[in-house]
Amino acid sequence: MSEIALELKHITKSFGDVQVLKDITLTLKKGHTLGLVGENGAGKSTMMNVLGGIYQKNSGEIFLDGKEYTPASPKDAGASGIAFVQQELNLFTNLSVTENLFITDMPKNKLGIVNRREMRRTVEEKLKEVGAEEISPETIIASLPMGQRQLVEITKSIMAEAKIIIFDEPTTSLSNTEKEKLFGIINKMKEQGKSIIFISHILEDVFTHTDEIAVLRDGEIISQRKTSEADAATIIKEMVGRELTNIYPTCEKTIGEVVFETKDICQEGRFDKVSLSVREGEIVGIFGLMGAGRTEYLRCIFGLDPMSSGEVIYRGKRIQPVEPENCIENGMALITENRREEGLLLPKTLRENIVLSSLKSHRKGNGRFFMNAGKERESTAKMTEELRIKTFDPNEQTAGTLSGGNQQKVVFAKWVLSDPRVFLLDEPTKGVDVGAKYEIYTIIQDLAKQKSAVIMVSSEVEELMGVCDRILVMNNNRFTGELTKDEDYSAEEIMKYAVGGAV
Amino acid sequence: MNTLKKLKSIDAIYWFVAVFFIAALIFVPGFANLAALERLLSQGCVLIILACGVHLTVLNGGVDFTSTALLALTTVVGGSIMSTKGPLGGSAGALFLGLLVMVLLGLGFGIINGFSITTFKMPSFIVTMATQMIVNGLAVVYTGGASVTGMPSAFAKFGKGSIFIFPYLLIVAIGVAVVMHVITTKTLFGRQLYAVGTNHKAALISGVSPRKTIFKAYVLSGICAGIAGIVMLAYMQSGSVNYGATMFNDIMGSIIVGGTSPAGGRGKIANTVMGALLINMIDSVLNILGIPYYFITLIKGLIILVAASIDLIRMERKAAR
Amino acid sequence: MKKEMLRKAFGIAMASVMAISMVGCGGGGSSSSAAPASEPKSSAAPEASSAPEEPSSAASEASSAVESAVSAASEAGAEASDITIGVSWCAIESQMWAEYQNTIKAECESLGVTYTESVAENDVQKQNQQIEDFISQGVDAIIIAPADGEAVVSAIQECNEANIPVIMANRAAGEGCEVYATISSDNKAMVKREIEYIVSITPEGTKYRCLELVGSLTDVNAIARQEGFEETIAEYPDMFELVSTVPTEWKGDQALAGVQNTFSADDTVNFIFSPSDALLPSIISGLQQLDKYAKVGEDGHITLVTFDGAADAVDAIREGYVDVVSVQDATNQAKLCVQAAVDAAAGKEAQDYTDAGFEVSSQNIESEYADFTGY
Amino acid sequence: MEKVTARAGKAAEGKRAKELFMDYGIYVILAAMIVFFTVQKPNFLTISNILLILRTSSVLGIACVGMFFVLIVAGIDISVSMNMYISAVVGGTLLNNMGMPLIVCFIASCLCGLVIGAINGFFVTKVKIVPFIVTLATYSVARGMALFLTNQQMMFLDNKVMGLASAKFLGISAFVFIFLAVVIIAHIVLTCTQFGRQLYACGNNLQGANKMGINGPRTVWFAYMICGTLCGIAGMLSACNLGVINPNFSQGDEFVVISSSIIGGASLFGGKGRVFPGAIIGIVMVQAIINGLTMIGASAYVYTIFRGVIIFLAVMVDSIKFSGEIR
Repeated sequence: MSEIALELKHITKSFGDVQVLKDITLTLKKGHTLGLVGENGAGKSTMMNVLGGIYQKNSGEIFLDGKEYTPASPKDAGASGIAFVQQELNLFTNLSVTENLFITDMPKNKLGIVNRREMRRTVEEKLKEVGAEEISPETIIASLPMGQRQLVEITKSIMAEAKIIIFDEPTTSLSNTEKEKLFGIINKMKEQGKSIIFISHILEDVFTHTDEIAVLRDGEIISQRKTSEADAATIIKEMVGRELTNIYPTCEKTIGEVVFETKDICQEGRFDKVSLSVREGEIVGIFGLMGAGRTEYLRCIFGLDPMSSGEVIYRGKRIQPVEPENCIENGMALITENRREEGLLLPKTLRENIVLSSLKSHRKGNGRFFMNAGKERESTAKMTEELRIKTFDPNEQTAGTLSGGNQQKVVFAKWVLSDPRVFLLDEPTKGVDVGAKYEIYTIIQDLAKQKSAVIMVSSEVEELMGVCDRILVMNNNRFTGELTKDEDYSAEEIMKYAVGGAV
Repeated sequence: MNTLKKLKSIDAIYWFVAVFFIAALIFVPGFANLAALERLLSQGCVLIILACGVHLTVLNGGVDFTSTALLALTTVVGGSIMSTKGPLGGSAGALFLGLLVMVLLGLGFGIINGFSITTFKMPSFIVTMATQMIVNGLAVVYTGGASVTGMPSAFAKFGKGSIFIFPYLLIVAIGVAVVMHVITTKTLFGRQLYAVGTNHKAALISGVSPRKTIFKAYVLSGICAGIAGIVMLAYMQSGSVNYGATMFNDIMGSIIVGGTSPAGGRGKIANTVMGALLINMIDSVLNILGIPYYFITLIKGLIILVAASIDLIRMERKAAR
Repeated sequence: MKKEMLRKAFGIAMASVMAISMVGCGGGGSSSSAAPASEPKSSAAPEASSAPEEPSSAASEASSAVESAVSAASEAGAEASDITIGVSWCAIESQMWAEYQNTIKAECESLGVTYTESVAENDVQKQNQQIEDFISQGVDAIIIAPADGEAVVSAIQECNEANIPVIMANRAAGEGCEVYATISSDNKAMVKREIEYIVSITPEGTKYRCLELVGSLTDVNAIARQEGFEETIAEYPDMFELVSTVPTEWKGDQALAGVQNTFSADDTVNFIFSPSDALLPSIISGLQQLDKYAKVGEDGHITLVTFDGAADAVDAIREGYVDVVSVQDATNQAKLCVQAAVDAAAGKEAQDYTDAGFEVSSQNIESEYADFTGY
Repeated sequence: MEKVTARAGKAAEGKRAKELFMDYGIYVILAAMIVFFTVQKPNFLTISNILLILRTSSVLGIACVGMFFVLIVAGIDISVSMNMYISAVVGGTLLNNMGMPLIVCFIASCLCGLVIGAINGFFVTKVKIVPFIVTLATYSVARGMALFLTNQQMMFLDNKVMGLASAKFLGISAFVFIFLAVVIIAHIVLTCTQFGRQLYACGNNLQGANKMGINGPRTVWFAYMICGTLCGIAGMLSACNLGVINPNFSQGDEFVVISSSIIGGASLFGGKGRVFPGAIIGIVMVQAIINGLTMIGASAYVYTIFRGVIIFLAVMVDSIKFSGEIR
């Protein structure tokens, strides 16, 4: 059983002058699950891309089933039996499930005409295997919810008859039930003798579902050991290179009166009279499974998605119209879960990013038109220092060159600078490494300390319990439960509400 | 060391212009005299102004085909108002009314473009293509195809006069360019424009309204077309529906050669002005050398390709660092 | 890494290609003045110039003027060899202009004059720039075939300032500038006379239902021909009825579609007016597809009236398919232009010349214009 | 609770009606146009006239099909018109100067178009310049080359091309059959082959496609080459149709082709559009406007305005349909 499926020996890879992979040596046994953990920027994605044939390694050797393996293209990797389930789904939203699954090798006749019937049959079979028989093979991906899309992605790896399947952060966009389903499938695959590499930020998952754990830091494999012999504290220590004593910061603050309310929010086909209120200095968490409507609720009250009726009120004053520009003018801020696409101007400098939402207050004197460049630089310097953003020069460095955690800090800096009183945070620590997470929690606590009202959406129950003063649970586009910090925080309770309270 | 670094950081377009200019001075007979330079400068004015306007729309990832058609429409409408043969007999009032109407026409169609693009979320490519047809059609209907002549003498003086070798028209063009430069680099709108051009969604979520910003860009482009119409009318002393017929490629050429990213979010007005001067100089020099026009067309096409390739390579190197 | 290298190398290659092409063109440009362009149809030129002598008095005068000019030029041969003439073309899009161009080139060569040209693709502004560039270039005389006579005035004014004589070819300039000589034909008047000629040869009681094709609506010359046609047929309401007016932008495919669409709407159309011979091949193709391309006198013949006098039009007349063409004597005009330019450079008196043109029809081609082949 | 569902049901119904209108909005405009022209001139809606419209549409229709390929991969090709010009010139030269049979000339035209398309594809996929700029540049280059080859003169084609231009089968022009054949083949390629589906995939998410093992750059490159080849055919067909190649041959047709494709349902943002019936409807609509205006004897001055307005309206309806998306 301890036969080796995949072996990496002293792999190096550099881009220009930057050496991303210094020395990767790793073994994966047949029928085993290997958990791969590491901070963002440790080199996980690069390593996977080398395995997947997207990048070519500079030196070192890879052995697949004892044979040397040098993939020149993703197609090579697929042919050799390596499949990927990516963090960002690689599905084509304009094509059907079947077409997505067969996109690189459709069965066809001599004229090149595709045999749709055969494809359909295979897909139905495979979907059943994954337990996703509710998905019709002819559905266009765009009309599927996220969780089902992930299932399609997994089906794809089954289709390839892969021997090695690499899951790269597969659970980030999944609800807990979907997660459980996923792990069920992973176990099933393992039983079939497939080997699995499981990359995740969520240590809990890694501990419960893997046979071995490898830690990657700064392009090197720090350790590889049996899961049964590992403990969380050591792993975290190896990941960050230092020990974390307290994951969640605490601070003294006073919670005041209700300052922010959303009343009877309705959205066609989704929300029907959903209300919420937050006090001054309070951090309210919203928990919900995938598709419960948490993200949608934030986007709705911020005016990003249409709102058919309802009121958004800050300090007794109704915000109208509910449009991003107006909401911001009235002291609201939204940090979306997708910072690269919705949070940052990647090719622009940190300065341009940081002053973006407070451009109007950086105008010259009382003028309407002209910008005060000096003031912009001043504010930027102040924010980079306050939030400890690592940069060589905020006026020169572009946001795209920062690591995930630092990028998220830039997004925070942008909003902290515009001094809003109501923060809407959607998965503020998504894709952020452990060290940076801590700093982001500190920033959130600081905001509350300075009498802001904070609403924070997260998929990690633990995180919410650690940070929030109150947790609201959402299910099927409604709030189904409410818990406060001092009384009754328990993960089980929260989960009960999240699945509809009918347990 | 420091000066070398500084020299290196100067955008490529300045080198192109300088090298080409010096080479032309040395090698092209008839180029190196003041009268010729003055002519060269006055030829470039319209292109500079139009390119500045379209530059704004390119900055947010769009394009404005309407501007060349607007150029023609404003010259015939404005020309017919201020003409000595017109109903107002070329009086001073007529002159000012004409100028006003030209700018307002540009503004009007800028508003139509901006409104359709932002309200109906129509692709700018198609919207401005359609309005270009409409504007062109209107110009033809207005004049019946004939050209408009008889500009008042004051306007003629404005069109032909110069200070040393700098024509008044160039001063107008530089004025427009400076205003646009200030707008893009020093104002709130400028920041918003670059932000929207770089990342539409992030700008929206950060409280910068892409709708308002894009709308303003097209309105400004329209106004630029109106001003370009005035300069054209002054330069040619007649209005014609034919103006700008083959100009669009030169406009895009100026912008691209100036290093502006056609995907939006990056590009400087000053470089676009340099690009316009370069394109204009290429035209002139090759004409003077007696090179057939189809080779000029061909060369200009190649230059766009080369400039865009060089720009991409530079950007990539910068990103790799 | 490898990719980047490749791309870099490519950039360099492109730049060098550009440079080479520029150098190559430079050489080509200056040599083109010496060597005559290898033009297949240039052999037709001398015949064409001699042909119109007999019938048209204006033409005979003109050609005698040419003869005297040629003799004068040969006297001033030594002088002429130092002269450079710049020719600014509106566009070379019909055979008429091609003939014009070839004749001027040939004439310049025979007189030992240096020829240089620019083509404005019918863009008025571009033409002005190109004329200005001629001034910079320091040519001795400029021949302008304007896209728009009015709009070219400001450029001519600059020529005046620079003391470079300007000769207008084919079309007159607007007011407000000094032109050394104008060798023109009046488009509107020619069309008028052409239609009147048709009236004169048409038996009483014939009814023409007309399709009028219009050149580009942004081209003043197309407009002049359109006006000439429409005004004249309005004088003969009993004979002509305008069924449809189709804009073509001087493009063949639009002319063809226009012909087919019109016949689809109204099968009784029996008269097509084409503003230029350039559109004729497309019109003929359209008629052939409709099975309506019949000879004069045959059943179902569509009366075809056209303008310019290109070889294919004249051939079609000879074969009996086309009825009338109004001929501008491009060959003669071109020769006169060159002569005027040489005279101007030598400081001689100028003479304006209006080419009245003449009509060649299926009725007179065998008798009066038996030798005429067009260009 | 019941009330809520009832209301939701009604709302959904209203939404469906609106969606229905938006989905078929383009057909509504087309129908309105047909009714308008037919009322003005009953001849408009006759079989022979419809066939005529199809025939006039066929040349640019073929280029339209090519444009669909490029639009599907989220590209654009401005150079189509000059590609047609230079391909026609190459084909015509072989025909006139070497007396090659027509079929050889067509192959030469295709090859010429293919080369231009390949150049476009190279710069778009390998040098990664925005397609709009690349093709704008090749537009100039191709035009310059073509004018050089023709010495800026008209090029008369040998008379044998007239045979093709007036060839008919079952009373329908051969051009229509060629056009329909191209549409059908393109439709099959796009919907029933792996390559076709990969084109849509690349238009939807090029980076994703690369990761999945689709050779994205090559696929996109192929799209440009197909577009170029079809433009080559279109150019030569047009030349045969006209019997002559003027220096202004097909100038400005890039706008007609692009706008027809957009009207026909392709999107400038890629991944969308069906050649059948989209390409046919798009180009037929544009040609029907010209046909209709000619038939009702409209003033020559209104042509461009009318065309501009219709394109504007058609795209507006299409855009409102997708106005939920931020783009």
